[in-house]
Amino acid sequence: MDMDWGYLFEVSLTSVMGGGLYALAGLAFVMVYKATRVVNLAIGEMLMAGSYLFFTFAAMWALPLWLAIPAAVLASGVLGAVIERTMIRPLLGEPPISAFMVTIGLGSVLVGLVEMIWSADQRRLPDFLPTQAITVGDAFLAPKIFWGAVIASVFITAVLLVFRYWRGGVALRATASDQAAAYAVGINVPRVFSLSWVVSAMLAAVSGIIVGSIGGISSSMGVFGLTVLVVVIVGGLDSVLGALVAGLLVGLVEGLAGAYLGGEYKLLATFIVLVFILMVRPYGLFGTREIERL
Amino acid sequence: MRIGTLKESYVADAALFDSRTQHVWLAIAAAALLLFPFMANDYWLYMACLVAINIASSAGLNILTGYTGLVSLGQAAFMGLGAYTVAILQLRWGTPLALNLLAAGVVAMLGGLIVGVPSLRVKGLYLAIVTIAATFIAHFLFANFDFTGGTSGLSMRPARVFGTDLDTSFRLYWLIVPVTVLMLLGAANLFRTRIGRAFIAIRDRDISAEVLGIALLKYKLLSFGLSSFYAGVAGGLFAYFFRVITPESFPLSMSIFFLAAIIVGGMGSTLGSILGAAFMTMVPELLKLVFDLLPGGADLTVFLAPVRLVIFGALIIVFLVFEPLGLAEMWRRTRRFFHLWPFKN
Amino acid sequence: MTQNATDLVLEVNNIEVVYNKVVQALRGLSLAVPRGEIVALLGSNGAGKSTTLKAISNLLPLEDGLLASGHIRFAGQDTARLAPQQLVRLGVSHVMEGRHVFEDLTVEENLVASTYALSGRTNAAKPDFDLVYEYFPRLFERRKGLAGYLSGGEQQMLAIGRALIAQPTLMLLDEPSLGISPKLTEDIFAIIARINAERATSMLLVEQNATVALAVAHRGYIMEGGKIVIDGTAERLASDADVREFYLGMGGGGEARSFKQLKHYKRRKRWLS
Amino acid sequence: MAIENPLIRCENVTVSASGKKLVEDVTFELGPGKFVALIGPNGAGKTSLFNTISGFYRPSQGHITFKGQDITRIPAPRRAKMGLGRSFQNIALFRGMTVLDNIKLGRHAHLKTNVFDALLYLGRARREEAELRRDVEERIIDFLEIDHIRHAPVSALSYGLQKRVEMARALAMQPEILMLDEPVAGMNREETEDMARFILDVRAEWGVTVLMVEHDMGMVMDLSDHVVVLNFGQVIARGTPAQVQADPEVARAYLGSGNVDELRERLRAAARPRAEAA
Amino acid sequence: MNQQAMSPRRRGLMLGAAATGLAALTQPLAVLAQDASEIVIGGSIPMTGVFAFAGVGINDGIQDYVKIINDAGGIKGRKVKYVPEDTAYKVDVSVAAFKKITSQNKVNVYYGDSTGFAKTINPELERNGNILMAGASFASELNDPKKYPHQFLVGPDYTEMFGILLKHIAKEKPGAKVAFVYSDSEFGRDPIEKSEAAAKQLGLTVAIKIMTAAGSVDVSGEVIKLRRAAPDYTIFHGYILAPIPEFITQGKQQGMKSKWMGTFWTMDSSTVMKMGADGDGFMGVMPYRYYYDTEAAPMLEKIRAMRPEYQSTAYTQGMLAAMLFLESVKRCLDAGKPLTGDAMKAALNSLKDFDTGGLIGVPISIPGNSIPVGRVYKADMKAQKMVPASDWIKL
Repeated sequence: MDMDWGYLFEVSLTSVMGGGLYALAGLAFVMVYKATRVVNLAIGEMLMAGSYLFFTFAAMWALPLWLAIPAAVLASGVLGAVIERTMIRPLLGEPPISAFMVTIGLGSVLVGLVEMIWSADQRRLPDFLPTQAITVGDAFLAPKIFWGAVIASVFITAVLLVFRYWRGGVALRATASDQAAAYAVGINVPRVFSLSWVVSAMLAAVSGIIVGSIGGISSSMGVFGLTVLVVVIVGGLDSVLGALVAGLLVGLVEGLAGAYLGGEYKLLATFIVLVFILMVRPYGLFGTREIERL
Repeated sequence: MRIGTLKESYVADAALFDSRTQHVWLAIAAAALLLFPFMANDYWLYMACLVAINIASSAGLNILTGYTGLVSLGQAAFMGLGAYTVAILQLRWGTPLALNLLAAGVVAMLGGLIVGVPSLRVKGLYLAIVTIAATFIAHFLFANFDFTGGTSGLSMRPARVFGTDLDTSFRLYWLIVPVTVLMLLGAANLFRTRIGRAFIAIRDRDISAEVLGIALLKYKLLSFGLSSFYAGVAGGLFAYFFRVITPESFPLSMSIFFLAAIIVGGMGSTLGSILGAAFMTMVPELLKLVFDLLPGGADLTVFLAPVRLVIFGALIIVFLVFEPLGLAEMWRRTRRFFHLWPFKN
Repeated sequence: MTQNATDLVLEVNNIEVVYNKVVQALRGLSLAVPRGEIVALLGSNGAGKSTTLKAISNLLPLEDGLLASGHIRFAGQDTARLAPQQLVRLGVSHVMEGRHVFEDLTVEENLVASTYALSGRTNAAKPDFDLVYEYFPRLFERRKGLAGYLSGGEQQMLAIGRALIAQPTLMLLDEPSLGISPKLTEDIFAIIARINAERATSMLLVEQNATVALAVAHRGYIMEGGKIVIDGTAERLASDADVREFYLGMGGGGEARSFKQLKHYKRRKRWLS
Repeated sequence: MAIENPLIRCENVTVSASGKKLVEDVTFELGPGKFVALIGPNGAGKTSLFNTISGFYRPSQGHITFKGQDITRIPAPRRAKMGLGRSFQNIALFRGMTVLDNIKLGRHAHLKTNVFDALLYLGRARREEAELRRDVEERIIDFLEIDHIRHAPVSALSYGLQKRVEMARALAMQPEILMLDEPVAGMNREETEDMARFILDVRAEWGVTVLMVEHDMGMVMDLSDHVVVLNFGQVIARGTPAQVQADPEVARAYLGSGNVDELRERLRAAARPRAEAA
Repeated sequence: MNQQAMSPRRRGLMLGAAATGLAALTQPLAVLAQDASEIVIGGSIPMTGVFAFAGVGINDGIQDYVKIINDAGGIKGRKVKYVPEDTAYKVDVSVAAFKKITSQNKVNVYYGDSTGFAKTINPELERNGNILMAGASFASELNDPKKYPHQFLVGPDYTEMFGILLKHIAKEKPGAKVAFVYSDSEFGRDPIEKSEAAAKQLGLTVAIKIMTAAGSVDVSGEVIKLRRAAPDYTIFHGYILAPIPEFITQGKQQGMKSKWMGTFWTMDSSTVMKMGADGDGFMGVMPYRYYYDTEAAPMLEKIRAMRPEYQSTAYTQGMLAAMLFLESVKRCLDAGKPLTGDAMKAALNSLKDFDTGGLIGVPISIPGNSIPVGRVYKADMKAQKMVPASDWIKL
């Protein structure tokens, strides 16, 4: 078979760009995991909640975009705080499996609430991304994908910078590194836990708004979270770098599988990559190995 | 924790049901199970069969997740393996029911072993995600092979036992409930022996267990195998029960359902599997009843599905936060209370 | 050495600590730290020294421990209801056993993290990184490097430096010599002595190396089985033969009769068949 | 001091983890029927050595032999079956089980029930369980005087009792060598005395060889025949309790080196000038 | 027996208690048993869940038609009773609803909500023998009177829908290149294989078939594929809305000239209007008339009189189902036949050039299990309406 290099390039470009969204959502996930060791299976549903909040502000209340987006992100932050306070905090000190299963319940609750408030119908978000087609050489790049990737990278960079230079970021990383020591140097660790959930929910909301503006929103868009899970596992649950690299990688794998094998192979391909990587590196590409003790 | 029972041998002390009262209750329960089909209408029989199938599968998941501590979100996939095995055997070769069910268990078990292989290297939550992967890979296989009937799945003839077609809930009841009862008995027995103890040891601290002589990989695989065997048989019953199976019959949400059932019922408890699966299966029906009783119920119907989702999730959360030992523990507490009430003994 | 209540930075009064609701680690321990002094807390492993420090800094709940009874007063204030970070902000800094530096953070970020100890403190000076670097010039050289890559001795310096940022009134030091070569141990203890002398920081020092601990301390306590068994000035303890016996189990002391002479008493009963 | 037929022998064993040597070039032997104590300050590598012998760590160098057989590459579960029984420093009982089940678990490697037996609970499983129950009840539970708590969940027991249950479990392993990791740590005097008596009785009645890590020096010196002292992962002394007690190297490891008064002068001198300047 | 009796005592207890309780529950319900002369329409209706948008309409449609009939005195004096249960579009819940409704009523006709349900319940229907069923599914598989003797489809099956579209294409642009874009689901894959053959027969080329993961949101990779195939027509199937608008938008941005088409469940006016400006000109097959259709149609006028606001095509579907149900019942009663499944199905198949009151634009006949008729409509975004783009096409 003749290799159509142009096609390969075009598909790869698009899928890597699309992977940027996985990276952003993966970052939201890692944020919580690093600080609180909670595997948030409801990450997809938190994305969904963010996009519905945006839908409410922008489409139902007709707020201008510059107001609707921050409002949705802030409201999501509040949601994150509420979740942390009511469901995660009570399980402090319980085995991590408990919190993991609580997030399964959380996912269901969020979907139920969305359907109650906004119904299960599919909806479209107001278009706010530029629609001018982007071309790179001969390759077309869907403007939404391009701008989505741009926004994702801006946010990823911003988050990384903030957590490098802001004192709260240092506190968060310190807590992630050594919880007992964080207490001992005077960091209010429970507040850091809250903070991590708030930031994570806000990042999830940003990704949700972009994802929703690309493909519309519905109560089943939490499925996106499954791919995010694959991303963070492949990258290593506690690694920010891992989430970024794996986000792009999984995006690429998915795109190539879809292009050369067919749509039904997309999820399959990512899961096979996941299983393969875990067999070789049980803690993901960049994850920290947990040391076992007797 | 019973008061005033005297045991005369270790065997008696190790029996599952040891006191006279227990035997009386047992007889009543057996009678109830036997009489139920003659009293209930088709709807309740249908629900009873569904509950029994879900109990069988939950009991399997409880072995793996509740007792051995390996969280699995792949139970639906293993049920699917069992269901497809039964359907294919029946449609292609017309093999008898008992053989089909056994094969369903074995095929699912093999699937479970494959998923279990990474369990020595891949730990805890990483492993849980691998089981999600299994669900999707199984779905892909079901949907893309000719002999599985692709996306439209397979339609079966009713099971045939001694010349009778098991084509009504009433008749299926006499297949499904006894099989479930036997499986529960097996599960209860398991935890009276070294195998069950080894599972619990792995759950509580797997590294120390190894030093005590428990080969981790072997027992983790055994647990995966047993759990998926249960799922496979339950899936086989499912196939005979619905007689139409499609790839979409076994979604991830079904695996989540079983996980929720054992959380709500009680992890690491056979009673928990029973209570949890029964309760979670009945919740939607109970909710409908409640909605019907509410004033203006008809207008609220649009909220039924979301409310169901919210309640489903909330049950998981509430039980984990407030009653991590589940309904089984609540039941034990009640029993203790009544056992001493109104007098001691 | 005169002691009246106001001179005591820390008073620990008859405390009992239980882990996991069953393991009793401390059984009625009492001790006191006079203002500006270094007090050494010595004892064999498992005697409860680290537990004592965690009880004081309220870090017990992290390990499922509980202060079951007794009182701890810091600067006259009962600390039972304070969260760990509140206690740090009041001026109690705990340098934990095993150093516990933030390995994924740079040296400087470790110090930045510690500035949280100054939050909400009204009379606090600005965080003084230079002070830390002056005590530990090696940390300055490596301030941009990840703490995880420091040597054991450097990590110990960082742990102490991090506590210094908090401008503590009382420092709790848990085994600063653990896993560190004798030469480096002496250097670190010299700095501990300097900090105490220059900044009048009171210290409660848990140490297994009795020699170096008693050399730097003003007073000392020796504990066994969750309570204090001997106390006195450092000089007196250093010359006390009991201390040595204590560590090496030389026997002959009061209650230590031989286990082999304990009475055997065994019940026999009939068995079910 | 080579022993003719050592029950266990560690030969130049070195254990490393993440680039650090936990145990370095340790050689020691343990004759049948002996009582050997392994001591040393915190972090000296005692528990690491224990873990290496029971198969949890694999040595990077050296060999371990048990009854003349090289077990360096044999996985932990098989070592348990061969007769290495142990207790753990931090109680490693299974909190979700009763005392009885915990003890029964110790026998795991010696039982033969397979899955099918287990599911049916007829024949072999039933017989084996009854036999095990009898043995555990009549020999171990009775011996350690814990019959009153046999149906209690271990999480409800006091620390001293939990330690005793752990010892019972180690005994249920039918060990030839009983490895006890800090059997009396955190116990009060009375509990310590009880435990010491049990250890002595076990040795006397069952003829088991004992290897013990313990910090209670009184107990170590009183009970053991032979003491091995570790520091920084290396053996710094060995011999009878009396020899070890008299060894200046041991004293240095425990108490630190040098003269306290000299050291104090040096430390104060280091602090003084700056203090005055400040 | 002993073995069994020894079995989980607790379980027995539970179920025993439940059994007594439940038996008590069933009693009052049994008392509600209907008056023998009633005609009962049972329904497993997806009033909630992902298919709720259709279920609510279907429910209203059936309800309204039952009201119309009852207001006119019922069928030969017998009142019609409609007993719906919500299913959330889940097969096991649907079956439970069926069991519940049939054990509490003597059901004559039944509305089912999904292909899965239709297939699952089929043996039960045959065993029962007294129920005629139709539903929301247009699966080609169900269009087989031998396998599904007591069921029918309230319109063309999915393959027939494709057939209608392809016929239209062949007429409009002979030899055109067609692309099929469909979801990886039973619904999506249903007509593809057969329609590919049908396209060939009509002289059309199937340029590309693209299957997308169910629920996928990012389709940019697929759009690239589609653009390279450069089809004249792209038919979407197996979706409600997403990701169709995204396909169209990105396709247009990349300069595609294809016409875009959909099948029944995409074609409700309100759904198409959600596509926004890029959806202008979107076409698709529709077996019914739209609510706002102006051609003469007495039923549409009745509907508009009862419900002044827009009613979805799902509503029409529900109403038509009820109409055909009751017409079959009426014909049986007229002929003095018992209301068995066979008799009602035969009565249904006896419909020749039956006038649906304008719900379908032409008189219909139901020779088998489906109504193979439809029309191509086109979105006019300015008017916010679907307008006819072809005549009624019969297969």
